[in-house]
Amino acid sequence: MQTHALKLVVVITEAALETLLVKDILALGAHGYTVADVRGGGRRGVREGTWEADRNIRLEVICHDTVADAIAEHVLQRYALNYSTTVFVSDIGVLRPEKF
Amino acid sequence: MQTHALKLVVVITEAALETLLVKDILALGAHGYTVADVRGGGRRGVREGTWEADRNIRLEVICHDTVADAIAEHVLQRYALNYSTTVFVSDIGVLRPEKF
Amino acid sequence: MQTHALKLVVVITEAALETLLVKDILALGAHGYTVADVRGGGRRGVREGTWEADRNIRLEVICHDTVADAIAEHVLQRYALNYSTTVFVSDIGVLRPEKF
Amino acid sequence: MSLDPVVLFFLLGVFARLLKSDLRLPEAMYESLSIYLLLAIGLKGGVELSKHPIGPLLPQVGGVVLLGLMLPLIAYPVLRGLGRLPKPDAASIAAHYGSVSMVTFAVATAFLVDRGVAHEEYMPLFVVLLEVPGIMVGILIAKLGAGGGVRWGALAHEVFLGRSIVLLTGGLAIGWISGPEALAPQSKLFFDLFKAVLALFMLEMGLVAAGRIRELRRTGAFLLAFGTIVPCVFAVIGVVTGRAIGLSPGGAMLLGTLAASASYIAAPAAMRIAVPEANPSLSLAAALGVTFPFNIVFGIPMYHRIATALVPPAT
Amino acid sequence: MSLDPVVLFFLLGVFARLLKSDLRLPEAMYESLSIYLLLAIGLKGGVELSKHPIGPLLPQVGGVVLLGLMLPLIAYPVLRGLGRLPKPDAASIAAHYGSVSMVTFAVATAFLVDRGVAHEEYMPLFVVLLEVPGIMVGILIAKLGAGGGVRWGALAHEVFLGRSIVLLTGGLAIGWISGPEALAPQSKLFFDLFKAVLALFMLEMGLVAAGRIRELRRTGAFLLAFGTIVPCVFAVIGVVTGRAIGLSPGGAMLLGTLAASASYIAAPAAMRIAVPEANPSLSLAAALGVTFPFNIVFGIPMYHRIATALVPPAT
Amino acid sequence: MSLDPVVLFFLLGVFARLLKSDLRLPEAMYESLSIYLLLAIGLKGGVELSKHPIGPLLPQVGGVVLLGLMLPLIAYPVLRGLGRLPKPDAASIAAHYGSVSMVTFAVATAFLVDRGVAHEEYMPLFVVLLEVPGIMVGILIAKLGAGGGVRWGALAHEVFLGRSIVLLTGGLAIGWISGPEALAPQSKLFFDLFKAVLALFMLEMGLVAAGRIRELRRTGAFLLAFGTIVPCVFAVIGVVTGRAIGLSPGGAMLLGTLAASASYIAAPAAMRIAVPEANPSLSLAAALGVTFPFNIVFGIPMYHRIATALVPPAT
Ligand SMILES: Nc1ncnc2c1ncn2[C@@H]1O[C@H](COP(=O)(O)O)[C@@H](O)[C@H]1O
Ligand SMILES: Nc1ncnc2c1ncn2[C@@H]1O[C@H](COP(=O)(O)O)[C@@H](O)[C@H]1O
Ligand SMILES: Nc1ncnc2c1ncn2[C@@H]1O[C@H](COP(=O)(O)O)[C@@H](O)[C@H]1O
Ligand code: NA
Ligand code: NA
Ligand code: NA
Repeated sequence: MQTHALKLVVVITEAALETLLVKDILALGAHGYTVADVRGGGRRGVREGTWEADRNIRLEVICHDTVADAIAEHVLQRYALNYSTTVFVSDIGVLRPEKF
Repeated sequence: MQTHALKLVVVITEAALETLLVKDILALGAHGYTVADVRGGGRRGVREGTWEADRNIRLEVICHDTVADAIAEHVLQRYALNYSTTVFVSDIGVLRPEKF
Repeated sequence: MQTHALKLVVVITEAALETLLVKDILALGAHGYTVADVRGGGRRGVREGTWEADRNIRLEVICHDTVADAIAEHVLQRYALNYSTTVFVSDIGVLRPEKF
Repeated sequence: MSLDPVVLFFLLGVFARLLKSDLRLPEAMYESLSIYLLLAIGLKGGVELSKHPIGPLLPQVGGVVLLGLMLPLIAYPVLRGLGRLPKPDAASIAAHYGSVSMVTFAVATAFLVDRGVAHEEYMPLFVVLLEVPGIMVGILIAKLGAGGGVRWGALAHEVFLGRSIVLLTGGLAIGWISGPEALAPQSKLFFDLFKAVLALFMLEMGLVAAGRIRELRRTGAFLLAFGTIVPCVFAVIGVVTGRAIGLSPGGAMLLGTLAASASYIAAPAAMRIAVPEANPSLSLAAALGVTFPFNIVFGIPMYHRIATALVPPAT
Repeated sequence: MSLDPVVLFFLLGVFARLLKSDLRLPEAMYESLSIYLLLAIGLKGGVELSKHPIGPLLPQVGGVVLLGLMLPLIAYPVLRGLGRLPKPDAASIAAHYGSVSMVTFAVATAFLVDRGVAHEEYMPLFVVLLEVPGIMVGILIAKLGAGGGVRWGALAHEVFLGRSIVLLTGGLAIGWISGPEALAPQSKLFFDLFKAVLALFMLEMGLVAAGRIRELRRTGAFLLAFGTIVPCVFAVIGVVTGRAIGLSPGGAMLLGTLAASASYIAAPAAMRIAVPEANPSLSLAAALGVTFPFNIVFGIPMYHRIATALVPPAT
Repeated sequence: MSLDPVVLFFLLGVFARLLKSDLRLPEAMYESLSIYLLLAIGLKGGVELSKHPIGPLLPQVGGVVLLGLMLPLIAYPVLRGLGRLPKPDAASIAAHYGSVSMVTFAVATAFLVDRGVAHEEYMPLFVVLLEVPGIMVGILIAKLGAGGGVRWGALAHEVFLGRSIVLLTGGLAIGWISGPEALAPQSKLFFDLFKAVLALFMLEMGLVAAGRIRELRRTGAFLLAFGTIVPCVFAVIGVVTGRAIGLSPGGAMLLGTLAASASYIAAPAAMRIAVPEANPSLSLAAALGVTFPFNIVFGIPMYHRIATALVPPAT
């Protein structure tokens, strides 16, 4: 099967940022996104997700290389200093590249 | 550590399809699946997950190349025309290949 | 954009193990983790997530190769015999390698 | 026009959404409230049913089922002819309007109770009877239009064992088997708190309905007209049917409201699977964005006046 | 046999599940209802406890704890000998049947209240006392059988600080400290609505229990026999213990029901961690798929008759 | 000191958390309870408001808004000077203490009701009035301190259309428009069950607050002192303001409690977006880990005594 190589950018961060992040990534050229509610822990401590100030989201974006770069850099620059933030990128394949 | 190369197929689609999809992917040769409730947005608009008609699921299947191809093609052919659907595939490694 | 190659270890298992697993993976050298509530099915039957004894979690850890190996092996050795457990590893890229 | 608090909760939801407040009800709360409402309506109807002999109700049952079968057959040609909608969309919307909205029914019942208007208390039976036929006919139209076969087995399962039908009929059956005394300890939750829980649910409905308004801009004026005129026509048909099967003015008003209401729980779920080509945004925009608020705010008082005018008081 | 509405809710859940309805209660609703029930049972017992001097209860406390320690020791050899189950499974099932089901207790109490049968109102204290020992003994058997060491510290933490024990004991303590007057404003939620919330929870229990029935086909007839006969035997032991420690017939019936019931919240959670080799499907199929429905539908009336026969009325 | 059951529920949560119990309330339950509480407080206040002419209240409104603007301006220099905190942290904490805690208000009201102390029933209006200004001033201080511009539009949107404000004002408006009679069918849920729902919520608050205690060890003694002394000072300022605007001793006590309380819902959400440089652990540790429990357990009775001493009884 012929798949087309794209990037998957995953951002794990505070739930409070959801609206802002979605706006940002669409402005940076992504055409879609998926969000899940998660909990976790990292350098900035444990976020257990038992109440609003303590919940993380996991935002996942399928996009082209350049958009992926733009999103990853933007998120780190704009939010990573002050918010619990984790970003990673991986290689994926899709069947309908025109969609992303 | 010696890992065995397999595929991870991820399908993001409308919650209404969960039962059908699970049946389909098992019939196509997968031996397991994992489902998470998510929300998101794409070409068919925003799905916020605040009520039943508006929720997405994220279905994840570890399987062999051929099964991955079959699942991805089946999902796109059968559902993508009429349902919000995103499918992508990535390379993963597992330790116990006989399980999948 | 220059990304640094790391591993993503994903463990899908019974919700009852969450506290134990988190302790284990931090002891094995990971510096963070993310957990989502999921449901699924596999060799040990269907876990629908409708009540506590029936829920799965999806634990995701970004870490270096050696830590990834250690986690995957430890989880399989310690838990896979008696608990519904799926582990897979994939290659990802991050921008701030010092964080993980 | 003094608005019932239940309607005010709805409007609060609408405003919050239109003003882009971050107010959201957790999905589990939405589901829990709707499970409660469905069970409570069923239980209430079942308890009342247990006080009547069933035999004399059978002709009414027949009349109501006929009404349910008829409504989508009226709606479909309008949607095709005047609305110029594709066949699957017309069939899907016809199914939504052939089925009923349980919350609209609850608000209408509360309306009557507040004004002390008598009505047949076993009306929830008719909610169940009306919920299914409209959907079945809608699917039938879609499948016949598409020339494809219908997997009736799977379909009947989907429709009859859908969440809302199971809870409504389950509640009816439990209420009917148990009767008023055995259910007395349940009444504090299921009956006394009903209206307040309905109010909470209306807040969520406001949030959801307002989220559908944007779709309307795209789909234009037809759905707006359809979603306000058809309910009025259906209400008259429902009231007349009520009169024909011997209901009191209050009962006929409720049957009119049921006919005028459009489903947004059972029908969307069933149509999404049975008629995937239909665009769910259209039917939800009409049912939830137009007809639901229209019925809640303007329709219910109007249908009450229609029923009072058309149906002679019980003697 | 006329069934209580609470049982009918359970059966509704069973039918919905067996007929493959898509009815599901959101997990948050399941958890919220069970938190409510645990707290409410605790509070009720605590309030009653506050009306009694504690001293005279101490012998009863001792008797009940002994009962809890004994039950799994009876069950284990049966599971090993007749059931030919592996050691960990036998130990795990013994622990489930040594512990108790809070919902079965609630249904039995409602049964007595409906029939106006007097019983010691501080019985929730015994629920707490019976919940833990059975689990501890089950774990002990498993660990001794496996020859491995037991990390008692971690284990005690797991068992005593598990959700259900904390809520039950917390409720007991708050009820006991506060007494009836201070808790009066709480009573409308925690006491008046109790039975109806229990009914809702039973709907969920029906869904869950029916999901366990398929397992039974695999595990065969032994668990079916075990899950129906052992509760009857344990009920008699419980009733006799109740008589021995001076309970009224109603109280002895409740103690019998507790003994006859099998845990499906605290025990599964604890055993999953402490005895991972045990297959949780077996114990849940027996406790939830067989014994729970058996007790709810047949057991409770039977245990009532047993207690009436064996225990002299309080004078 | 005999503790109200509501406080005991809080302590149960604290103990469960400190002892590392696995007790957690599902997030949907937490959210549902807080939606209920906000609406109920608003409705209650709105119903009372509907009984008064609005005109005479306007001077009180002015006084309360002034109080809200003033409090963070007092807190900020203390946090900077004595606490040596960075500007953003000082501004953020000042905003938290300038705003109010709705649950503390609810507990204080229950305290008065239990003791039969009269108070202005429209006090929830003041909760709304006090919630926003403190946050706005806090943000203003932070932005001016940072030399950056303030996007007031976005900010006002964020603050005024935040969940808690919308629910409180929405409830107020619905209660005010509907009046007591129209709301009577709602009262069984929103008023009669209020205190028990508050108790359940306090259990969750205990779990959450105890989770913040660890932070305190890190941040040292200053926040502990700040979080206990400042509320006392603010309570006196609030009581005196209450006297100045003509409140009864009960009303002045509630205004004092509001002043003494620190926000942990509206303020954290707003500050996280508006002043990202501020460390949210600090403000939450102080507001939730120190001041909330302090107020609940010690503050409320003390503020009652202060108000009784400083404010002449209404004649
Ligand atoms: N190594 C990691 N692997 C997986 N998730 C992580 C990792 N580190 C951090 N996270 C997630 O990212 C969030 C923010 O991380 P941090 O800013 O490091 O506290 C955490 O709450 C976790 O959910
Ligand atoms: N570029 C994307 N990245 C991540 N998720 C996406 C993307 N596009 C779509 N999705 C997800 O897939 C669902 C269906 O997409 P669509 O059919 O494009 O509306 C959306 O609701 C999103 O949850
Ligand atoms: N092939 C698979 N693809 C994705 N998830 C799987 C797969 N197999 C198992 N899982 C997940 O892992 C859990 C445990 O698997 P198992 O031990 O095989 O029952 C299941 O409940 C699923 O959530
Ligand atoms: Na209709
Ligand atoms: Na037992
Ligand atoms: Na304050």
